[in-house]
Amino acid sequence: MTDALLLIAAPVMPLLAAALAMAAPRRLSMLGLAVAAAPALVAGLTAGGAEAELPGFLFGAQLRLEPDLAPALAAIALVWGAAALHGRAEIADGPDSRRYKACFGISMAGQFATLLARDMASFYAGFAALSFAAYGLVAHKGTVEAMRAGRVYAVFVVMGELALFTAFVLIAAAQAGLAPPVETGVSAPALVWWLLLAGFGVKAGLVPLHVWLPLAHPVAPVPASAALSGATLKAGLVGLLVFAPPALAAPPHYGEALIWLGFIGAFGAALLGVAQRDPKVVLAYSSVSQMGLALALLGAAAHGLAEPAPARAAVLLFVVHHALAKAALFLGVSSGAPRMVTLVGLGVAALSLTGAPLTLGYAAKAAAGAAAPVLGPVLSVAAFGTAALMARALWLVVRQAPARTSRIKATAFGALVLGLASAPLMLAASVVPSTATAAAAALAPALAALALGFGLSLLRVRWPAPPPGDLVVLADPIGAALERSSRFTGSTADAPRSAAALQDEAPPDEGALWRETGVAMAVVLLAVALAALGAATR
Amino acid sequence: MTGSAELLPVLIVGATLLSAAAIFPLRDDQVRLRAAVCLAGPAATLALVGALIAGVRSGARYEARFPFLPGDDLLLQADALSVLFVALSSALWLVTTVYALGYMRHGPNRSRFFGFFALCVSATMGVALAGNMITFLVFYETLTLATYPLVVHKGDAATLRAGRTYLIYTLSGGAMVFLGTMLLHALQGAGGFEVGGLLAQAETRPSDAALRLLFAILIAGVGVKAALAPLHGWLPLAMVAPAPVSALLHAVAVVKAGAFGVVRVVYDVFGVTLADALGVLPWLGAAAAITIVWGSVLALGQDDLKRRLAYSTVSQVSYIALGASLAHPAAAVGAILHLIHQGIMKITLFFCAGAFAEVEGVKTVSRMAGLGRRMPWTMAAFTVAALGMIGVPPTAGFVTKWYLAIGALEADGAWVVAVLLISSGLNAAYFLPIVGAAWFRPPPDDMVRPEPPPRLSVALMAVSPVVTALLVMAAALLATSIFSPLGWAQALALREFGFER
Amino acid sequence: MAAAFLGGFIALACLALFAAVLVAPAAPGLEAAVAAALPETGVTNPVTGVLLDFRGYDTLLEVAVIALAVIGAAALAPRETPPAPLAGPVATAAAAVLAPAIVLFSGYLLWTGGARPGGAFQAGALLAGGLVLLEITGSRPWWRRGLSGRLGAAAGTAAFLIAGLGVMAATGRFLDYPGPDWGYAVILAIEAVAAVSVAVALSALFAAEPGDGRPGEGAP
Amino acid sequence: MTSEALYAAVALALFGLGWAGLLLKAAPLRKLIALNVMSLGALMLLVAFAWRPDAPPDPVPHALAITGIVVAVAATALGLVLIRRVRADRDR
Amino acid sequence: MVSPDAALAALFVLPLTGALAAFAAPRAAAALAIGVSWANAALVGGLYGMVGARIALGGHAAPLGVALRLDGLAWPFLALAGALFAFAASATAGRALLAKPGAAALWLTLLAGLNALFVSADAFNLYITLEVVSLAAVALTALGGPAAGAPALRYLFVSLGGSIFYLAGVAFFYRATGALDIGLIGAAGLSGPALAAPLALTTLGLLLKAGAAPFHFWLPPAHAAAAPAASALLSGVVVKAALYVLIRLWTDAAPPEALDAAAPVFRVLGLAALGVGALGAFRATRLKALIAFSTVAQIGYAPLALGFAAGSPLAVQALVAFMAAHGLAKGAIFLAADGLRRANGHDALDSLADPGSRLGPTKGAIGLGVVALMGLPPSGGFLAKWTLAEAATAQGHWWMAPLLAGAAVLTGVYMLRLVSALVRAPACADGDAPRGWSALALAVAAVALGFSGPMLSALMLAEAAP
Repeated sequence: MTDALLLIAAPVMPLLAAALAMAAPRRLSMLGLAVAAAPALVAGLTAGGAEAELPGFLFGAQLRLEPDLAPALAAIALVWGAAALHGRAEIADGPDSRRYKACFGISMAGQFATLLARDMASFYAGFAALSFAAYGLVAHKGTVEAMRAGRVYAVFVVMGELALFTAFVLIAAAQAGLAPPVETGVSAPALVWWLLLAGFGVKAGLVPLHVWLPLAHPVAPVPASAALSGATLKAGLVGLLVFAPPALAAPPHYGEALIWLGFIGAFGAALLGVAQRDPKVVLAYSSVSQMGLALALLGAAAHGLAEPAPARAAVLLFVVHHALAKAALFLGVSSGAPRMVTLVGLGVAALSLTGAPLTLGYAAKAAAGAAAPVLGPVLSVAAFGTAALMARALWLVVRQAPARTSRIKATAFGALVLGLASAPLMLAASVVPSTATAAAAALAPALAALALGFGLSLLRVRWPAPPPGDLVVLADPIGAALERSSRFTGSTADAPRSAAALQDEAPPDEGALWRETGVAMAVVLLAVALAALGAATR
Repeated sequence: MTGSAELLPVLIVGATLLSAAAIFPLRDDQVRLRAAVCLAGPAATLALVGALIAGVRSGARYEARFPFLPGDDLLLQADALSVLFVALSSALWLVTTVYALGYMRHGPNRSRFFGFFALCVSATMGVALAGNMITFLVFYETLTLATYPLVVHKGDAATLRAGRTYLIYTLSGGAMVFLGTMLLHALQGAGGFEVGGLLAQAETRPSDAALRLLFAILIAGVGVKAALAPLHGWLPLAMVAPAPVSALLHAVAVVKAGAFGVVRVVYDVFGVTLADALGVLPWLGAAAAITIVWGSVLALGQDDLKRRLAYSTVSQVSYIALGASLAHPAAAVGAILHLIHQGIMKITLFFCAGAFAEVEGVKTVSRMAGLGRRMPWTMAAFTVAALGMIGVPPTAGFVTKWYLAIGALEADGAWVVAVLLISSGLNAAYFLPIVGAAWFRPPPDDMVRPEPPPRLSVALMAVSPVVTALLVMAAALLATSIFSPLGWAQALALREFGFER
Repeated sequence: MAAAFLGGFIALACLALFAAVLVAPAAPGLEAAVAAALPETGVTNPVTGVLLDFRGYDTLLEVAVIALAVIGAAALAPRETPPAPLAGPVATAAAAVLAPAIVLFSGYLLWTGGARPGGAFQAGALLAGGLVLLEITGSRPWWRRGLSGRLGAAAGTAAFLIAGLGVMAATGRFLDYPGPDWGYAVILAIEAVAAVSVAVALSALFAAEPGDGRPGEGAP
Repeated sequence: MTSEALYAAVALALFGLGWAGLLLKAAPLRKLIALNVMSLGALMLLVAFAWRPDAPPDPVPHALAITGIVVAVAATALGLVLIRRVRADRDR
Repeated sequence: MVSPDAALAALFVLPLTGALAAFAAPRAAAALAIGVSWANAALVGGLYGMVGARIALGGHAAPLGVALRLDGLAWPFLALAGALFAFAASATAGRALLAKPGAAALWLTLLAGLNALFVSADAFNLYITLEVVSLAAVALTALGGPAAGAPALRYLFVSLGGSIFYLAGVAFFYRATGALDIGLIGAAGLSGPALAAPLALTTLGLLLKAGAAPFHFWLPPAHAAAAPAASALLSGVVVKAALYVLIRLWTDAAPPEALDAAAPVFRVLGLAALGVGALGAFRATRLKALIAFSTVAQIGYAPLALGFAAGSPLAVQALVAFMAAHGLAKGAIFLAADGLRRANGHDALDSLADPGSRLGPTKGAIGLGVVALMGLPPSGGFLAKWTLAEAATAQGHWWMAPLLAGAAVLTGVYMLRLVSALVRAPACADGDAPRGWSALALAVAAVALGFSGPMLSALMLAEAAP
């Protein structure tokens, strides 16, 4: 029974914390948000497989924690908790802080709801809450870039929401029930798959839909971007797993498309990211690249190049790893800990991302390779890209002015790094490379990146930095034009009626009136007489 | 005449009439007394409505018949659909009165305002409880008259011109309904609203052409008030009225009466099976779809907040007509639900618009930046309602759009889903920038603020939108509980409209 | 041009009416019925019988119309200085001789109404002529000024009403005289009062002074 | 041509003349006189219809005529007062 | 309890005696007028039980004597007159008029004439009562002030002309049927020229006196120039007297085929009136001119309804409802307009403003009056419009229902010029303008008339019986 309560508490606690944030003073409310992540964390660790029923909510909500999703929930909860903790120091106390905390709490609740919900309505509710509330995190600073990023983010979110709404309606109409396909096993019509891909692709940073990500993450305050990059991206992946599971027959070309988009994402993002000047932009592009890999894995499974079950397990492992590592990296940007400790932490996270042995990253990469052997070479090449990004990011963070030390931020950063380190033990994933060559292969990218980075910085080569958000730059002129065209004022106020001149009725010519009446008399007399005469003949 | 239990519908209409009569003679400066009377009216009505709901749930049939015209009687009858609308009206009347007491602090003719306010609601109750087309026509026209003085409350040249247009539209609408009723009476003789449609179950029926003509006339008549596409011109102009009136007009009374009329005509006069057979429903659906898109597109271009909300209403109300035009239980549920949900959402938006104008002097969208900081609670309510209009899940709007979409798909009207999407997208396009600017942008520096109203009226004007916003959330969160409109609408769809699930 | 058209049309209409008179059959009138019912009335002149008995109600309204005219004239007449009276020997001599003759002859007319043409209105008209003669020759019209003038004008109608109600007390029907001898008496009484009243009324209408005849007071 | 037809012809002629005078004459006094002529025409019509070929005439139309005359007199009197009133108002 | 003879006789004896007394004693005239008006209203109320009574005055049966008849068609008109006279007399405007010398006597004579007219069943007697009504009405109009002389004179000429035409018509009727009682004339079953001549003459005369469409030029100036209480009576019931006689003639005296044949003429006249009245109302710049032109329009409903009376008795019932609703509503609006004019100090229509909160009843009266005029449910006008539409549709005339609906909207639009004055800001300061309680009472009665459908049809059946 307590598990069911725990499950319900997971999404509800953050909401309460958000409400508390509206009222309580700054100090207390941020801690409240951090504590709010606890039930989800505990549930993730202990309550795998638990179920809960909320008949009243929306169309009757059913919550269930899939056993293999539990570690993902735990990791994401840890990320949200750490971000909240970090936020207590990072977010300046101002009129907007209350708004930030409310958005933070609602997003956290939305995220947990998407992980737990087993009926489309509440899943969609959680997903929408997560998407719309996250706007508050992106546009928090209120600077021009923040508002622009926010606007782009909002447009994509709305598109995503509409796509998901249509998909869910189609599914519900097709199977006359609210349970997701993963349970009913009924494969939805082809259109649904593409809509789901679009809807979740926006959230997961699938290539053409990723443009908002490099714009949004950097402008958000550090804890917010940690949460955004670490946790919210995963909602897209989990969504695809639940609603477009590899086990079901995908429509033709769906798998291939996913693979190719994944690859483009993985390599393109790496190329674009390396030249950036802001460490958070680099990390953002790293996220796009990593998500590209995961999506490619899903595509492979859908395309039949990989077994559904191991692919699913590999993706979930990837989710856990990327959440912890990426969040740690983002918090590291202003970790508040002494320089050396930050560097060590960042190093661990970076190595893990590149898949170095003894790290969770290695385990994830190995699982992916095992699930889809054909992806092996791609993964290793991608690892080089990631390594380059990591080197660039670390380099930028080191050259950055040292941030004020703050114990709370340090503890938050430390918690994440510890979590990352201890995860393989918890998950009993094999992190020790079986053969020497595998170990060498795992280490090679890191070493090569270090050498390349060191060499480039010596030669003072300035790579031209493309504007962050690349494709969206093209979209701006269209957006502005649309804005102007809708400015036509549709008001339909008619011209005021000219006030009737107030002249007295001109006294009508008396004689004329009498003559008119005379004519009228003639006509009426004749008409009535003829009618009466006519009546006789009827 | 009628048994004692059957008098409940008459009592409801009577209670509202009585409160109107009590308010009119009050002088403008008797503020406290008028406030008491103003609140007593809706409270009493709510109690009566509660009793009515309990009665109808336990299956009692209320019917009060009065001889009126040779061959036709005034029939007040409480079936499930009317109780739903009566509940909405009386609840929102109470909230709007609280708001109006805060809003109408000074200025002449306040007793007249509240008097006609109550009269307007009693006409709406009448429309809801009408048992046949004659009674519907009587209260439909009374509604027009009761709302005219509210629309022209300010009395200057602009409002009088707007009032003139408003009357020309609604009177012509009333004339069409009169024609329709006359035609129905000529073709079918006296007959009330029947479960499953009066005409569907009549043994002898006139030719299809006559029925199509009748349908067109009746729909045109109620379409004026329901602001269907070509007939919606009056609605944005009626924005000259004070905020509580626009709230009442758009959320509770006039527009809903039109939409309620559409539902009555389609389901109770014709019966959805007959209407489908006649092939008139696609036309209604097309008109509704055009209105939805056209209303939203126009709303995009409006800088004046209330005018933008007005066009949004034009678009949103046609959802009901759209739902009614899809001969399918889920769509029917969606239509009836939207009758309620659009009411609570739109009333919240208008409350907020009125509060912004009164407290902060902000009337246009371009000056709404930074409002979130200065009026957080009102802006929060506005945001919830705006999200509801877009159809974001945890709000009432989502529930309606969900059912409408499912109904459309199962009635193989896929294009309807497309319309819903376009409309949601457009809603987002004209609501989200407002919410974004209000929360995330600093207020414009050249703010000229009117002298702040007394604390009590600011509080009253803040409480009402928050309450209705909570209703918006509750309608979704507690959707499946017995008291929610959804449960009620589902039972209605099955029992009242003769759908076999 | 319109005048010519109108004239032509009116001529045409009158011709058409004349044609109707020629073509349409005439139904027998009520002369037989009147002759049959005349003995009940107590008068021998059928016209008086019709006027005062069978259609007495019409005559009541008729006298009321005259009273109405006097009321209207009193209310509406503009304030003007009355014309100077005719002076000179011929006028005074004529008045002196004619006045008594007029009064005598109108009395005869009234009396003979029952049997030969005559009656209240003819007598009243003649008497009115006499009164006008007196007034224009300078004597003070006391009979049409002040209360007496108003009472005089109203007397005719009042007499009819009183008679009608009185008779109704007896026969239960308005203006239904009980039997010939009572009928004759009542008719004669009514006729007498009516004659005087008509005389006063017509003379008031001739002078048409505002208010109730007192100079210096009346309609604005 | 029975005497009824003769009387009727004269009556209708008078009626027509009065009617034309009413419509065409502008001055109020002339209109009033025209009205009188017209009413005399109508009354004479009544008298004409009272004619009986070989019996004393029908007394009822005669009585009606007398009543008609009295009513016409009253109306004319009121008309004259009104004309004087209008002239007085115009002069003031 | 009271014999029909006494009751019906009292209808004209009471007001006539009051008139004479008022003329004789000018100081007590006003109070007498108000008292008698209310007594008459009570008397008419009592008479409801006696509908169907028929008495022979002077004790002689129909052809010889004059008969009075109270039937379903007559009672509503009596009630309308009674109500209007009672409320108009007690209104402030009424008391102001009755204070003028001679006004009270004219007021009561007019009432006596109307009562006598509505119950008379004799064609010639109708001529005399029409005369009494017209002369009294002309005199009352002339009392409306210095500018009222000319319109009153024109009203007199038209009215006298009408009466003489009617008299000529009666002469022809007598020649053709040998009887003056309307029932007997009907029983004679005239046809051909014997029917055409009298019908044409009488109809023309009555249309002139009623101010129906082509002959309406005298009505707006007269009703506008008269004092408010007088114009309430003129528009409310005096105009209806001639229409009432028209109905009597065409339903009782003329054979049904004649009415059927003449139906198109009446429909055209009705539509013409609606059009002309609306045109005048749109062009009017004075307050009372607008209301008077609306009377011209509303009178059109009588010939319009008569145009369908041949087909179904329902049309006559609709006609009566139209006349009653219009009478009450127009009386209310004229009385209330006086308050509106006094509060604003002028009567230029498009710049009249809200007369202030003290004049709530006046605003209510104008509002409800316009509702009844437009025929919006649940008013009497609606009952009439519905019944007429039903009767016309039953006879296959589909175009009537849309036409009536259109006419209602048209009325609404031109009356809106008056209604919008009630809400136009800034409001006038509270002066001594009359509050308009009696106007409100009349307006409420006009609206309540909507529920009188069953009562009216019961009356009509009683009318058909004897």
